[in-house]
Amino acid sequence: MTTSVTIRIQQADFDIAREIAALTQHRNDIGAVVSFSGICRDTEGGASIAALTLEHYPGMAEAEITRHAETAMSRWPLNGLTVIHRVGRIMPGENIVLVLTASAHRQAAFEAAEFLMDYLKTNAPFWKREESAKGTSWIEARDHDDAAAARWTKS
Amino acid sequence: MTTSVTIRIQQADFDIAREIAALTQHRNDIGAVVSFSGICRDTEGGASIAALTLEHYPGMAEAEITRHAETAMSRWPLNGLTVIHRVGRIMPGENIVLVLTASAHRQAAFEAAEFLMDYLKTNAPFWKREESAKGTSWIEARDHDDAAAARWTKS
Amino acid sequence: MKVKYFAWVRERIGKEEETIEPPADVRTVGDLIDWLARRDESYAHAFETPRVIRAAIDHAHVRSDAMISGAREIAFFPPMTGG
Amino acid sequence: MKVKYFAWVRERIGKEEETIEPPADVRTVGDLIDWLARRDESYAHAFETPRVIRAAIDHAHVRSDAMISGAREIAFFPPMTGG
Repeated sequence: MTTSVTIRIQQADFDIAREIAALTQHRNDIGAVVSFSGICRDTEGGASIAALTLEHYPGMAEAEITRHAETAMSRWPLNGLTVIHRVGRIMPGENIVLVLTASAHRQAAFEAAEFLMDYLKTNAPFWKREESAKGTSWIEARDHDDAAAARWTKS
Repeated sequence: MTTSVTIRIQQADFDIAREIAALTQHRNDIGAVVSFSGICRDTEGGASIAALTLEHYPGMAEAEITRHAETAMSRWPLNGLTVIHRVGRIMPGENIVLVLTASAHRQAAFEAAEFLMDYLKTNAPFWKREESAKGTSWIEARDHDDAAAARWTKS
Repeated sequence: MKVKYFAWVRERIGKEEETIEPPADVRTVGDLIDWLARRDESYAHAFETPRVIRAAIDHAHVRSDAMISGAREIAFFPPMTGG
Repeated sequence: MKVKYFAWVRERIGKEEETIEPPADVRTVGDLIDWLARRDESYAHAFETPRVIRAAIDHAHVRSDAMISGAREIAFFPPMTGG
């Protein structure tokens, strides 16, 4: 089984259909593709927001995502996966992050996508700053994201 | 919160990007979109297959999917969901089924998509017949699909 | 009442649907399966393993002990394999 | 060694990166935070709650008891909020 891995950090938006096509084309062993897209909402914790700015740690961000992609591939029988994380200024309704997983079986595709998202939220070095009527402020990490990531740690 | 529900059974292929756009356009309260696409593989249980033919029970199929969509919406805070199931002859590499869920939060979107897929596999009246070098035969239901669906039943 | 058949149940019986008038002592889905299975070899073949036959009354799944009185449409089919 | 700062740690300190030469008794990431916090008010503000500061050595997350000897690049930042 060949596994194709794509990891990108970019300012530009992504095209889910194109990314799915890139992951699945020329092969007929994939039975399930799960995509997760994270989208900028116009409220955060009840307060209206005008935009987000995403900052990241170049070099480490790619290294962390690659490490978790390798963990996902060792833990689930995946045909391929794609992680795209945008940085820079993002408006409500715009895409922030894309995770795609492809497998022969749906359970593996679902679990690997959830695992990657939980780890992106808590371990990948990205930070969100929000713009609202009250000015700009850094979004605080949420305890339940840590809890979500912790469920993948083997006890 | 308005919830948009789309359920279609059709011979034609679907366009994931268009379906996601239809679900998310003109609203900025969606933070997470999960898509599951089930794709026709070229092998089934180790044997090579040339095509699948999907048969369904018109009327009941729509009713069952609608019932499970309503259950999903009552159980998770969803902004919308889409279920498209193809019928007729489908070649390896082609799409079979699409489930899309949209929510403010990723966990709800993931869980609702898994719930809908598990129930489609076991409860929606569709049947797959495979064509191979040995002729045509009906694909048998798998016990682990029943087990996957059973995990959503409240005890 | 109308009866519909799907997948290999349909193939074995050789028809998609038919209208039947079972006698009054055929009260449950299970009774109806037994009654149909006695019709001829095709039906006997279709219903030879009642355990794997699934049934629906008026588009809703039912178990074999469900009563058929009042049903407009009863369907018989193998375990589902969609998705 | 090179030190990098991100998000509000960067904003409070007022620079993205710098090269530092801590004394020999600054052995761990925690020691380095204490040493930096004593530099001036901006650093003190950035590191006022060491519990919430995350650190990485050469692009890998580390805890505050990690040794800094041999590190080429150390980064300090708040809990991550990507995804």
